[in-house]
Amino acid sequence: MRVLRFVGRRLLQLVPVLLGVVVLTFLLVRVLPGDPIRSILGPNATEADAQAARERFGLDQSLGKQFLDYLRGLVTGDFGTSIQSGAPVRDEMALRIGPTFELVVIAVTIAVLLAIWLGLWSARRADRAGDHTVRVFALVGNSIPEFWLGLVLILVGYAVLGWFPAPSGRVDPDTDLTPITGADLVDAILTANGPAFASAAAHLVLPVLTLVIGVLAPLLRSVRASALEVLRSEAYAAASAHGLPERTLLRGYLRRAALVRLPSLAALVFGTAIGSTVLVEYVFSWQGFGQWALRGLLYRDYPVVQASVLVFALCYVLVFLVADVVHAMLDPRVRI
Amino acid sequence: MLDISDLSVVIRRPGRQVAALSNVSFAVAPGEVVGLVGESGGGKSMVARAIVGMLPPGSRASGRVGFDGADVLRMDDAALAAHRGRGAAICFQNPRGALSPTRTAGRQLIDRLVTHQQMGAEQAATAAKDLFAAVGIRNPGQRLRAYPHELSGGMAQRVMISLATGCAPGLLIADEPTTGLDVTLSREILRQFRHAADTDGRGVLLISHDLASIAEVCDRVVVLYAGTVVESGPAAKVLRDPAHPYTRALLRSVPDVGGGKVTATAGGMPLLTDPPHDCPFAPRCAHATGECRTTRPPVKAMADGWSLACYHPQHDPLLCLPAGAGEGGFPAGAPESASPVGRAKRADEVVLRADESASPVSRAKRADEVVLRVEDAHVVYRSRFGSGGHHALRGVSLELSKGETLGVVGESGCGKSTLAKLIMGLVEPTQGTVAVGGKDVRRLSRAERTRAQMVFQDPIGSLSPRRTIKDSIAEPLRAAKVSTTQRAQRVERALDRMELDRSILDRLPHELSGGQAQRIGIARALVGEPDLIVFDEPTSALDVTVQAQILDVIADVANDAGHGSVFISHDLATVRGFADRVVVLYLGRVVEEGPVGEVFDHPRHPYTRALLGSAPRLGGARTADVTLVKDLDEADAAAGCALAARCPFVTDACRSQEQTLQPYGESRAACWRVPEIPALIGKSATHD
Amino acid sequence: MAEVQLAPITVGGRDGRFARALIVVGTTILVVAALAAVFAPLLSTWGPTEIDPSGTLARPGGEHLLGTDANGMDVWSRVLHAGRIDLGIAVCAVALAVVAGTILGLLAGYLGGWIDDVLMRIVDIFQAFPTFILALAVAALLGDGFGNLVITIALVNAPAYARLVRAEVRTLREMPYIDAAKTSGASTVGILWRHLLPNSLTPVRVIAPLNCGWAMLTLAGLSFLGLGITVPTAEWGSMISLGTSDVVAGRWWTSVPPGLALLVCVLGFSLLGEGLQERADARRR
Amino acid sequence: AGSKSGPKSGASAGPAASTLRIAVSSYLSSWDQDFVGFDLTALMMFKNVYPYMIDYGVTTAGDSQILDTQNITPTFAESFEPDASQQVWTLKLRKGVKFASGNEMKADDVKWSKDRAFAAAANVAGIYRTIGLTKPEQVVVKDDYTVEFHQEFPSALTRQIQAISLYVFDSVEAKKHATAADPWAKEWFAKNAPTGGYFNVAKATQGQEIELSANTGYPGPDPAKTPTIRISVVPAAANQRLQLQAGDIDIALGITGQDLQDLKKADGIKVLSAASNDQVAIQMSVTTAPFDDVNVRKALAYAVPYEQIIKNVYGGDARPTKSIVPLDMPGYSEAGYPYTYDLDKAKAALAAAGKPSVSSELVFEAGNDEQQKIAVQVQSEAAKAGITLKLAPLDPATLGERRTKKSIPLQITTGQLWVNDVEYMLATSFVKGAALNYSNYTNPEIEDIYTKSHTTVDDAARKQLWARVQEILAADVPWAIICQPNFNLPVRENVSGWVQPMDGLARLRYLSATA
Ligand SMILES: Nc1ncnc2c1ncn2[C@@H]1O[C@H](COP(=O)(O)OP(=O)(O)OP(=O)(O)O)[C@@H](O)[C@H]1O
Ligand SMILES: Nc1ncnc2c1ncn2[C@@H]1O[C@H](COP(=O)(O)OP(=O)(O)OP(=O)(O)O)[C@@H](O)[C@H]1O
Ligand SMILES: [Mg+2]
Ligand SMILES: [Mg+2]
Repeated sequence: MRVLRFVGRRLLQLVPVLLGVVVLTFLLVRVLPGDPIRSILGPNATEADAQAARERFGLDQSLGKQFLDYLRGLVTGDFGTSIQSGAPVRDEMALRIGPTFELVVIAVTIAVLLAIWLGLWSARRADRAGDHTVRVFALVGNSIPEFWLGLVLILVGYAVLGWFPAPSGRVDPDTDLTPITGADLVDAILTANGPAFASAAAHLVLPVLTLVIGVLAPLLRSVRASALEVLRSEAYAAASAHGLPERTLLRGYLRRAALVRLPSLAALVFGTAIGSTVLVEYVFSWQGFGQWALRGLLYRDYPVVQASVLVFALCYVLVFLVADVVHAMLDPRVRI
Repeated sequence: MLDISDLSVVIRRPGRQVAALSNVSFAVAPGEVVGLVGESGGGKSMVARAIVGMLPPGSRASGRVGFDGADVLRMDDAALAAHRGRGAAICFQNPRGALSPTRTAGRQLIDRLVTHQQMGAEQAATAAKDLFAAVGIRNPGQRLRAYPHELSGGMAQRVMISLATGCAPGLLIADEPTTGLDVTLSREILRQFRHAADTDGRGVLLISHDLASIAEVCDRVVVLYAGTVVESGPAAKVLRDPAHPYTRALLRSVPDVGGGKVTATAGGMPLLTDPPHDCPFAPRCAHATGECRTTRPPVKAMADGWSLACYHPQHDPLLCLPAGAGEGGFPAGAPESASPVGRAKRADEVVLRADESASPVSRAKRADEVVLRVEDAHVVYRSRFGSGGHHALRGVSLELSKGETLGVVGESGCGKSTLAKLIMGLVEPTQGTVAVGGKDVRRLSRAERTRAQMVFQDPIGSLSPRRTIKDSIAEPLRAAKVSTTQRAQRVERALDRMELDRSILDRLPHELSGGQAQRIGIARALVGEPDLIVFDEPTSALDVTVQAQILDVIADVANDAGHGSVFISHDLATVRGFADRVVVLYLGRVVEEGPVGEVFDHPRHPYTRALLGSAPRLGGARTADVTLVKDLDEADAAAGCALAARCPFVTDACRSQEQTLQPYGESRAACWRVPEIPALIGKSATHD
Repeated sequence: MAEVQLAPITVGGRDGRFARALIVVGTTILVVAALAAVFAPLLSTWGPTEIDPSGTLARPGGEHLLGTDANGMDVWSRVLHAGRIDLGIAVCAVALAVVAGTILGLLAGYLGGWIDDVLMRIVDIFQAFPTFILALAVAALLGDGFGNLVITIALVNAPAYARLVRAEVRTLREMPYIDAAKTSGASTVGILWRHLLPNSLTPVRVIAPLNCGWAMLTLAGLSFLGLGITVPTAEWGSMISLGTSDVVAGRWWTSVPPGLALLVCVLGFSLLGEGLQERADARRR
Repeated sequence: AGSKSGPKSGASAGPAASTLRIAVSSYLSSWDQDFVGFDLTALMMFKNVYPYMIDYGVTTAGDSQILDTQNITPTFAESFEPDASQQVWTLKLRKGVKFASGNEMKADDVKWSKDRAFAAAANVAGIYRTIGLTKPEQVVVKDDYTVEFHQEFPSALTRQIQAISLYVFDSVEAKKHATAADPWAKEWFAKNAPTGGYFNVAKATQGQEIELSANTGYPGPDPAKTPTIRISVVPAAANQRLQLQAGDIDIALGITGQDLQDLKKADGIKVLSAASNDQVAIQMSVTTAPFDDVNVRKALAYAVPYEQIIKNVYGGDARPTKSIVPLDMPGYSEAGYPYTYDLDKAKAALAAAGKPSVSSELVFEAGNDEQQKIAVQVQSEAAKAGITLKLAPLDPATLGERRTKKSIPLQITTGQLWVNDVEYMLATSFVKGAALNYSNYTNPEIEDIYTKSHTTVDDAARKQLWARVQEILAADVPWAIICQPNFNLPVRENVSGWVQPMDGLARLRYLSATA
């Protein structure tokens, strides 16, 4: 119940933030130089043609009217029509969010699990060679630009070793996967399509690896530091002074206590990972949300930019909300 | 059972080395309670750690920690695992910190039961409930599911004890189990240990910095100083007729509710890098001779297992012990030593000199100059979300004149600090008024604010970590727009008064000891020559001997006729020394008020009686004529008398009627049953 | 008397020797990189944007230590000169973010109430905004170039500092020394400037180096998307992206050297940050 | 090699492969050719999935086959001929042409499609203006298989313009999705193609892959040779290259520059090469300082390192050109562009302009590697002549806006003329108000010649006019013309039948591969 109240309160707090994002984006795209209409008209179009096109997209209205229309649309779940493709933004977005979300969720989940495992391992061997090695490797991974790392992984994993499928698309089209959510693994499960699942998984390996390598270090550092803090805490000393066995210590006294700070960091990492998918998507021909948003921005496809920023922001704040709830579940001291 | 002989521990870290223990020897037998006392850093915890084989990294230990025939220092991992918990189990110093924050108290206890008593899960759960009940936790079933942060300090300490006893150890080690607890509670907790020794036949090692508080329960006492055992022997002997000058100094530093005189011993405990080759106490010792400074006195065994390491054992009786101690009850009439005139300082042990200007005459109350007037003040701490809040003060009225010192006492959480903040204008009264120097504190200008100054409980924490000492002291002058040169002069004058070296001016707070930092805090309060100084538990974070030194300084400052003082403490004894009047707070209300001698010697309110009764008294039994039931945090104060939930004399009238202060003799108390209470006490005594 | 060497029971640190090593190695890397950037003109014979008329993609060796890139420019010289831009932008951006974030955080944390609410919601808005959209917006509104990338990256990072400082201030303002300052008649500005600011910067000092490394990666990412520094100015990210397909063709020298330079500098910042963090953690314990 | 099954390299001859794989750099933005934006990928797809009534023929140039823009023949149409006045053109449809839906193509489909184009007031409507088609009423249905186009004036360009504009949608199918609010079924078109061209869209996975299958309902000449073509989106050129080398794709449409030179040497891959009419130029705005001074324009023309660009940017795979009129265009004259890389002359020209140094921004398309490299080379040399250039890559929206505002002093343009004729060139690029006249160039004599050319049909007379045009342009230098890069396409060795499209839009129907 308390959790629900907390979530409710936080959701209320999100309203001004999202509204701010909406207003800011709306103004920003319109302040930016660049004409959204010209690129759909062809070179021979006259000013009258341009005006007609503007009318079609309601861009001839006053800013206030445009904004109200946009808001009214948002309330009914209508994000407008893409200027570039003429399709409803909602439909396009639905196809794009799934894959990117799947990629990031899988990558961050793996990174978090790996960080927990390695972090605890490392902390229990603090200041020994293994600990140092793990940390330095994580730092090196964290220092490589993702797009470069992705390319190197493709070169090695696809071109040289031939272990992974060609970096084009997210699933082999021959598997006839019916898109439902857009997240290929999920769709494959929903439609009980075994080959599609295998193919989607194979396509996921390298991009996930790229992201995991990129974000592991901060998570690892956090887990290790917290674990060390716990290991050196009086509470842990008390437990081991009372002769509790190793397994009990690890499970009951170290693990959960060491993870309390992880959720908010994981949320932050999730946020940056979503941001950096735009690069990874490019390298792996992923055609996800980031590429879609970037293209929308480059062509000043107002509805697309507005929708994508809003969704980015929504993801971001929701992930933080989830992190706070998880934090509260992990740490009984947190009052929510 | 436990037999430590010649244990030395040196901790080596790059760049520093600490000789934490040097040739420590003592033993604990089953069923025996041994007290290990000494000041902070004396090595008490180190002994405890050595017993469970958990010395800090980088330690080198020599000697022997014999436990049931085996040597803990030489145990292999398997033997250690069996020894820890089952052999010896520690109750840690800071119970909140020593309980794992993310596991319920019950799970933690069950873990121990399962490990050491080979219980199954269900059996452990019932056993856990019983154990909780055994240490005095009410509603154990519910508390088993509580997380440590949901427990009060006293409750956490009880849980800690249950965890240690849950291991069913041969030896129970309690590291400072009562530090930070209320007097009423400490007594109760200490009884738990005596109980463990008496009923279960466990050996108990009770560690404390405070001799007085453990005096009552120990069979034998070991006194540690700078990692060496200076004196050990039967509790009665060591506490009543200590022979080692350090033990004596320690005992004299403890304020006593009976009005026993506090005598400060100059200096602080040295931090040894190597095992000492001389007497470590020699630099502070009044009786030290050349011999003490060159060779380390050997441990001399005396009668009844009494032994001490001193070339010059003292045998004259401790001056500060009040005459009536030991017979029970309070001495009639204020002892002579409580009056300022009687507080003569012994030249050999006293560092602080009184300010020349302070004379007894100037302490006379000048009613015409009221510096502080609090009228019916209420403070409610609003919670950020939701409704309600914490009603920390509920209608407090005070008045203070120039030259007067007002003592404020009460348990932890009763609103003492809130009162201090209220006076300083740091919290807004939700109702009522506070006037300093005749002006509402909320309407004071920056310069006028400095007319009231405060000395804080946390001496180091109240100094800005990144500003030099000079800066900190000068802060009030800066607000009062004093010129730079004048500022420097006045800062130095204040510093001189605190007997501190000028070299300290350019240091940062973390480079100071607690005692030094508190002197700086007092200097800061004094520098602007304020009309009012509020001391909020200025000594409770300090070591015993340092506490005595600071109390001396404060007594001196309070004597000053230039300003009024409010002295806040949870410990009645510290107030007795220099307050003119005393106010007893309970749950945000004044329950008793009156001249200091009157309140202490003829307490009227049941709460005051209970408080005085549970205060630790050296060398004598306490007069527990009133015992409160339940912990403070379990008491609710909805309507009626605040104490109703805990008062043994409660009636329905108490529960329904708000109590107001009524004059009884020279003092006033908020209890309608005051006249009947002596009789009621007699009745309950006969029932026992 | 036998001396017993005890195995540490609680996990032992050798008192941050590794932390010190991290700090030393990190600092050394950064100092060397900074020196290389500063003295780049002395260390290279070609200008960073000078085109070798004899052709493009020359192999390393001979006149060009690391060969030439697809534009016929000397890779060695460009790698060195790029340090000026990359390190410069990263450090300036983080400095700006620290200043802006700290001011916001101080005000929000100390003043509390609705000011706090409003400021933090603004911070939320900026934090929730995707990086590259902010970058493009700033570039499009202010023009591209060094200063604007600094502003962009600062804008992306400032919210984190604002939060950090705010959280710190909210604990610090409950400290007794703040009460002490108030009772000593200090003004609000005095408390913010003299007491809260110096003390709230402790975590910032630890995070800032890590953040510098991250800023360099962001800059590289922006360049890869074509939103960073305009060609032909030497900048590691754009050099890498110009040379990505060369790697596939076996012409490693166009993108591996800038990639390594970037990696090493980011690693330098990471090592320094990790070391500082470890030291701070050790202090906290 | 990739782990996936797919056409593998190896066998040099064998049965025809049923599937051909092509990599492109981006997914098409929409299937709607009228109302919204389209990119190169989209235009290429349109060419292959929508029935175009007439199209270019094929001719041989050297050892490659190219589209012959001079020879426009009916494909889905039976015939497309003018009446004597050259003002009314009659389109006769082939009978039995089937759309993907199975509906037969009728005159009503043509009418509906053209009405839709007029309604969109965008691309086709814009082009139709040049041949005097401005209103839907000018398209008249005569019977089920006959449609007439009534132009406002006769034009020599009609065939050329119609070749790129006369596509037909399956109106029966499309109208099912029309609503009162959306009479032209715009929303449906965005995601669905009412196709009936050489290929139909078998499956389209948004953003990733399009599978085309040959349209068996096409009764005309040259039907598609390969039953299935898969077009996958691979944005990174390096990836396309790796996949081509691994045999996971047969044709890579997004590879440029040095990669092409490398692939010429790679095993199992051939690079098809053909001369193109792609022009690379720097347009100088004659109305914006400092390029409003002809001497400054000359200075830049002398400062451009032509040879070096051909070498460094195109790996030598480009033809230097000596006129603003493209090579291979009827009327091309060597005397049309007398400027060569000569820094001394550049400085002299600047001096003649009375300015020792000038500065300007040089605009090019962001993300276009080739243009970026050219800009870098030009910047470096121009600096030596005293012309300081600030490189300004612009995203499509900003570029579009600034081009409409005509506010770009200097920009790199690449592209080809869809109609291989100087009149068309003048119309689009050098007369007042022309859409591609980013130089804001006007010259009264050129305007005269342009007007005269409408009615000049005699070849020799036209040639004469064109010679004069080139003289004028040589003197005014509105453009620094850099070169005409060759068209290069890396394909697997088993791919055959490629016809080099002079408009840059691949005609997939000619392609086949041996398995
Ligand atoms: N982990 C450690 N590393 C280095 N020195 C230590 C460590 N723990 C304790 N010491 C030192 O050993 C000495 C004895 O410390 P110990 O904790 O036993 O004192 P104590 O008597 O328990 O004091 P307190 O009353 O403050 O708990 C002190 O000088 C302390 O500085
Ligand atoms: N800022 C605050 N917000 C809410 N409640 C508070 C706040 N400060 C104090 N309280 C509550 O008010 C009550 C009185 O607190 P106060 O600090 O005045 O007690 P105290 O007598 O000084 O106790 P101690 O001896 O522990 O210092 C306590 O119950 C405390 O929990
Ligand atoms: Mg201790
Ligand atoms: Mg307090």
